[in-house]
Amino acid sequence: MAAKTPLLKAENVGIQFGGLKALSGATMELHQGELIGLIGPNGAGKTTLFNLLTGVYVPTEGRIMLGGETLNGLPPYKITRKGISRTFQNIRLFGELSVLDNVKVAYHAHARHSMLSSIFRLPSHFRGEQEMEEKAIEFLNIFQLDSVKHEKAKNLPYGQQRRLEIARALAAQPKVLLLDEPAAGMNPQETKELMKLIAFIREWFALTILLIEHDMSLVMGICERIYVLDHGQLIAEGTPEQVRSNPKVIEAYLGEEVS
Amino acid sequence: MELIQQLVNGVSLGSIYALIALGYTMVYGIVRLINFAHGDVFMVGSFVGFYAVTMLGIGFFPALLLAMAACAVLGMVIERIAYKPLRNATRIAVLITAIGVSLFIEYVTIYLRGAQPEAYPSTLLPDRNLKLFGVVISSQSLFILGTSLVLMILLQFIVHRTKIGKAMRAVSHDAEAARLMGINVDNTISATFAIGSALAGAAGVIFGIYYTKIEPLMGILPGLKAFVAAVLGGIGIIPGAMVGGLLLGVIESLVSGLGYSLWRDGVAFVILILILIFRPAGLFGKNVREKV
Amino acid sequence: MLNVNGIDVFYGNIHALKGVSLEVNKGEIVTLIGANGAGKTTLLKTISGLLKPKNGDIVYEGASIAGKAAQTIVKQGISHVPEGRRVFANMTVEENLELGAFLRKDKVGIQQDFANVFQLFPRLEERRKQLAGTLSGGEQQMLAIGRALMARPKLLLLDEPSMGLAPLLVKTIFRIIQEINASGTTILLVEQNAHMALSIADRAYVLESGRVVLSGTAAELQASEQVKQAYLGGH
Amino acid sequence: MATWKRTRGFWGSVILAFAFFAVVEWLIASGMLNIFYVNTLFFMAINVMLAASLHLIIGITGQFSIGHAGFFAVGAYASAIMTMKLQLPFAVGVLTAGVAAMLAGLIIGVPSLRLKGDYLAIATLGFGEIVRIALLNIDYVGGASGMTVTHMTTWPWVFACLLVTLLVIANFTNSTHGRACISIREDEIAADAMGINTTYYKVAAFVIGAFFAGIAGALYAHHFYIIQPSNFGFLKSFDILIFVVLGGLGSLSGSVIAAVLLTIVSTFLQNYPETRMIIYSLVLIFVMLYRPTGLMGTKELSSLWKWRKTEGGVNHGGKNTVA
Amino acid sequence: GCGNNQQSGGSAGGGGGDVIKVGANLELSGGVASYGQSIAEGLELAFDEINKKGIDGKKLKLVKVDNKSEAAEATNGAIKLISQDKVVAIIGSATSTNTLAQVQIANDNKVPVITPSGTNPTITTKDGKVNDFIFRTCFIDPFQGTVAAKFALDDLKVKSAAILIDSASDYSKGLAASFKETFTAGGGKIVAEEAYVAKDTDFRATLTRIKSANPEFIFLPGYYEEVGLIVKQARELGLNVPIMGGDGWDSPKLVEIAGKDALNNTYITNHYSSGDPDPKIQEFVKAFKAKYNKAPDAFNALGYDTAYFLADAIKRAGSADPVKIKDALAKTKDLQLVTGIFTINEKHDPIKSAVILEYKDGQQQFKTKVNP
Ligand SMILES: Nc1ncnc2c1ncn2[C@@H]1O[C@H](COP(=O)(O)OP(=O)(O)OP(=O)(O)O)[C@@H](O)[C@H]1O
Ligand SMILES: Nc1ncnc2c1ncn2[C@@H]1O[C@H](COP(=O)(O)OP(=O)(O)OP(=O)(O)O)[C@@H](O)[C@H]1O
Ligand SMILES: [Mg+2]
Ligand SMILES: [Mg+2]
Repeated sequence: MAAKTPLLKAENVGIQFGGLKALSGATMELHQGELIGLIGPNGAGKTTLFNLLTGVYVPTEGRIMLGGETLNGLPPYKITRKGISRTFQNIRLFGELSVLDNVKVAYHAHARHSMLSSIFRLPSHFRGEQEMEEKAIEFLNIFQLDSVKHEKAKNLPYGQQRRLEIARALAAQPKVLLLDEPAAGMNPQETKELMKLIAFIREWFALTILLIEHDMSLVMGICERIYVLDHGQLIAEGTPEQVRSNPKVIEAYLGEEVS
Repeated sequence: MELIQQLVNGVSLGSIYALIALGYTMVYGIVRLINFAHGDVFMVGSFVGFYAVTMLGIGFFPALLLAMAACAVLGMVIERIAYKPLRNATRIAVLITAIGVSLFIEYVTIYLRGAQPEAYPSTLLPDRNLKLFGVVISSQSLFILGTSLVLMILLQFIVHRTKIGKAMRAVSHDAEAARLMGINVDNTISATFAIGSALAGAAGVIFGIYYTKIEPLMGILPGLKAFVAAVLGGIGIIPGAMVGGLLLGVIESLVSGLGYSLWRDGVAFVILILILIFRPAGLFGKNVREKV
Repeated sequence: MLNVNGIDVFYGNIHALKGVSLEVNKGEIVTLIGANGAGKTTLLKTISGLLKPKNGDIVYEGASIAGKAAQTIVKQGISHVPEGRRVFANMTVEENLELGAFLRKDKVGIQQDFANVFQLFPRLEERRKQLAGTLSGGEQQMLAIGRALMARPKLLLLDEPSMGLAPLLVKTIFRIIQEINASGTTILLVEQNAHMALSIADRAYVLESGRVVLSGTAAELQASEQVKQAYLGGH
Repeated sequence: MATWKRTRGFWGSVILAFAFFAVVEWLIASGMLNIFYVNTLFFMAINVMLAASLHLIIGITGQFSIGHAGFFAVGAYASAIMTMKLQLPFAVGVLTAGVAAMLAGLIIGVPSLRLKGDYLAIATLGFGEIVRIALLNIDYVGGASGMTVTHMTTWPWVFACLLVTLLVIANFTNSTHGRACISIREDEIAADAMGINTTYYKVAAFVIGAFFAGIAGALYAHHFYIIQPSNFGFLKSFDILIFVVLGGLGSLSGSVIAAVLLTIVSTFLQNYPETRMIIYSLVLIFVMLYRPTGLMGTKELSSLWKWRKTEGGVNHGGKNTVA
Repeated sequence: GCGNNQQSGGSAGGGGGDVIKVGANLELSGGVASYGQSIAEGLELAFDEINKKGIDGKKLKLVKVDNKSEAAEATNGAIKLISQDKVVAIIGSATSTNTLAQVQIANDNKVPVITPSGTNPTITTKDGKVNDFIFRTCFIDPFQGTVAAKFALDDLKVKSAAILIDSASDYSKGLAASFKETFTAGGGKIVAEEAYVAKDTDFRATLTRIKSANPEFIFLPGYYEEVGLIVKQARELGLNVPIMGGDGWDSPKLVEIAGKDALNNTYITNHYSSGDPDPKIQEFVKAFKAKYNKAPDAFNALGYDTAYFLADAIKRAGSADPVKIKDALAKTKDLQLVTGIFTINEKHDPIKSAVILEYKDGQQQFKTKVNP
């Protein structure tokens, strides 16, 4: 596996906010089809790394590459179109839009009908919208959200909002999916179901997934490899077993042994 | 010499803007409401002061205090009636009621007393012209500059150092969480309006003395300029309003002084837009990126 | 100490709490578990005065507090750590903590509590002057708890304090909750993390769709099949 | 066939609109509609166009713009220059108005890329004022005293422009492009992260909105005989803003209804010259107090109608909702 | 002006019955509301007086509309007055633009419009063609400017002048243009030409600029609201040269705003002086003070005169037919009004005499009378 060129690669990336080095010298590689975990104490810089990977912030050092192409400095929407899509730690749905429309928005970049065709209601508009609708419903079916597709997103219960965020991120048809604490606020039962869902979409869409999570049952349960951040630095990398027994990780993050 | 005179002119004009902008930015910063009625409260203050002087025959300081008190009450009443019911509405909805309130105050005033101007008695606060190397400085404009500086420091102190000020800021960021701290949100907002409006009232009286002429629509332009000054300095940042006001005054004077008086406001707005493009949160605003 | 008697709470037409009753005795840790949207947050908000019950009563230390203003309730010693942190984003960590002690006048005591909070959460001391809005999720949660402690409450309402926290911190927080409790503060704890919650609680209630469906000692509920199935991931 | 089904509502309203056109045309020709009503109707149509075009910018894309009178002024003057100075036909004037305003929209779209919320508001307000002050200082267009303009606005012109405005804005909104704009309004960071070119759509909203405000300007200039910079100040921008907010931010039909109602209210209040503005201000305050989300909220008229029609049947009512 | 003569107009046409409806399309709100309201006060006073006697047994009824100081609203107002209220004539508006917005409507519908204070020459005559139905009560500009220039050259004996105009006002521009022409033709030199925007309050920057040009005289054709402030600020900055303006200065408020001292050494051209012992004028001043408890200004007087101007024409027309009224208006000759004895010329502009007044300790002092 290591011989293949990585799909997504971060080389020594870092960023500074004022005097605070939120992240520095982070190097990681994601290969096609991997499911990788990113853990670390609160404030370690995990979300910040996501923000760098998706272009929300521009790294002050280092380089981010997707399949051989440098992403530094590209605006978020271009990065998404190149194949990285994400969810947010605090849910950021389009609250006033329906569930269906939330997903359609993410599919927008793949729509082929132009603004003029929509304004003049040309046949290509109807074809395009039809295709979008079908695609969007496909995604909603996978996430069992089709029954609420006309609800406003802001009116969904929390758990469904979390799932909708993932559905929406997938509708952008990414190669790499970044999930920021997808199980936050879920109870163990719901978390279990989420784990199954993540495993399923990875297979179904041939995705590469990087996820942040504090729920160790999830991280240790499904991730093949885990990166550990602390104080903006990578302190460990390895399989769940390796990470779990790494003294640095235990000290900084896990506390004593976890089950 | 002419340039220096123009700078002096600009600073004196700017201190007036600053004076109005202080109260504006205070309410603006705390309640996040573009209070378009602020200019009209300013106008009411001016008239209260005028009638107090001409009809009650009282002096400058009592009239000033009376105007401030009247405006404080007016501000609280406006807030209770027109803004409080909209606490949970969008900000833009409140902007519309603010425009409504502004029109209401203007035209009720016109209905009651007509649209004609009134002139402040010139004897209220004696004016002396100081001449320094051919540059004329009026003692009143020094007084205004001083007043706005003092008020700026006072406001800054209130908002950042006192308990009520902390409560104000807490309410401005998250009213519900503020209630959990034991803060009485309604009273805090009332206090904010009272202080901001009292400042507007004071500015109204001082404006009346300095420029003599007052009229029911006098609040519109200064209100707009104060809004601009507040944004220029950074919304809710009190020293920002001061600097924004002074800057605006100086720009206007220099443009007029170069013989482009008709382009004055236009140039001021061009500069405003340019400044905002380079500093999107105003001169003193920290451009805090939203944490994702 | 606290008695909730058959309260009904509505959001417009939505009937969020349907005749909920529970009690918290002095010195206890009582936990409230339930799925998303069960009404846990609603209950806490009603107790702390952010919402008004339509029917029923809430009695605290012998007097009714139902429908009273939030600041009155805070003054009587009930502090609420709201769901989703709700820190004052544009104020510094320090100012947030000061606001927690808004109703207190004892300067010495406040200073002491500052020290206590910084001892519990050293990270907050490091970030004293940082704006709370730029803290990470976990740091904000610490701040929210610290802020509530600054009021020196007799009864502390905690709404999902472990949400989004690193395992080490979750443990720390639960340990701190026990410490706070040991020092004499009664605690009503809302949690998704039923495992942990039940392990430190004396008694527990289970809320489902706005109704209390189960209650008992923490040990009883931990043993209950129903609870295991629904909330503990069915081991 | 399927296409027909989907566009049935659309063609239905177009046919209805043309019927309305014919009836009014006949009433005017037969003299049954006196000049007072015709005038009010034209004024209404112009206000509706202004409201609809600002709705696209604020209601749909969420860009807090309070300088709309600037685009309106650019359109009015551009068309007047074409017809009065260059003696070109009215059609050229109307088109030039749209294009000129569009260019202005492009210019003001640029600050919108860096500014948000109130900062954007003040920049757009400043832009509107800059336009007004520039016109004030250009002697070619009469400076402060303005330009007298021959009356050329006729009912067919008004109708055509209004129809095109509403159709284009409605069609734009009810497409993936409109949804992209709404997503920017809802959460710009998330929209960006979902692959929406937020820059492009923000500018597009300004450009399209400005285009129709410009067209409205052309109709206005050629209906009211004289144009003058002072009629395009920030208070005019507020008037337009009021239509949009009172109607319900995000609802096209709301903006239209509010523009129509407020024009009627304003016309009616001419009978009370002394208290006109007082009553008007009270109307504003009370509507907002009792309906803080505006008359229509974010709903559309069509969705209410559809909902009723399809009650019990398959629910596809969400399809046409704008927000 | 909180007049309460708002009655529901039930009668069919302005000419029917024993009331004759007259429209007033005025700036009662918006930027120049103070002008519109002043005119309305003058009108109402005059209508009260006229209705005491009636015109051939008929009474005049004033129907006011508010044009919000906007041209479009002025058009709307005129349309409403003509088609809904069926007035026989319209008085208004205060500003030239808002009057121009009514010209075509008036001509198309054959209803006369009289502006009390719209001074733009094109209102009555455009491209050499007279607008049949449009009249005005006020002076046209060139005359006042010419008089002022001659006075500056001959009486004040100044050689250089600065001009400061209100850029939004055709009136101000017109006066300035004719002043400049006469003044330079007479050997004077214009050393500075500056402008301001109506409703400004701070003119110090512009005045500083004028000061550095060192003029011996300042021509300031504007309205009293700004003029008062300009004179005050000019004196503060040490600009002590004579300042002169036109009838727009005339208001008791001017003295209060500028202050008595600052006003010394200033002059105006006007149609009348409220201090003039002429009984016609004194009666007006007295009646006005009785009704409104204040001294009249120029707009009050012009509004008042406009009502009499129209009433006179209605009487002479012997009918409430708008076209006949128009013809009678055009034939007005030697009508004695407050703002002068006037005759309507072939361009529908009044020919009035002018007076020059000087301010001394806040009082207008009569200097000379100039006939056209
Ligand atoms: N925009 C910003 N401005 C200033 N500091 C920031 C900003 N964004 C993040 N930080 C700081 O960077 C550090 C890393 O934050 P980040 O959100 O990446 O943490 P995290 O690892 O995701 O933590 P958590 O698990 O709690 O979400 C924190 O200390 C935070 O305060
Ligand atoms: N502001 C509101 N307006 C309308 N309905 C609301 C509001 N807040 C909550 N609800 C509804 O009330 C019910 C109870 O919500 P509550 O937030 O109390 O649940 P919870 O048990 O705290 O859930 P969670 O675990 O997600 O925090 C839910 O159905 C929710 O949708
Ligand atoms: Mg994070
Ligand atoms: Mg909750």
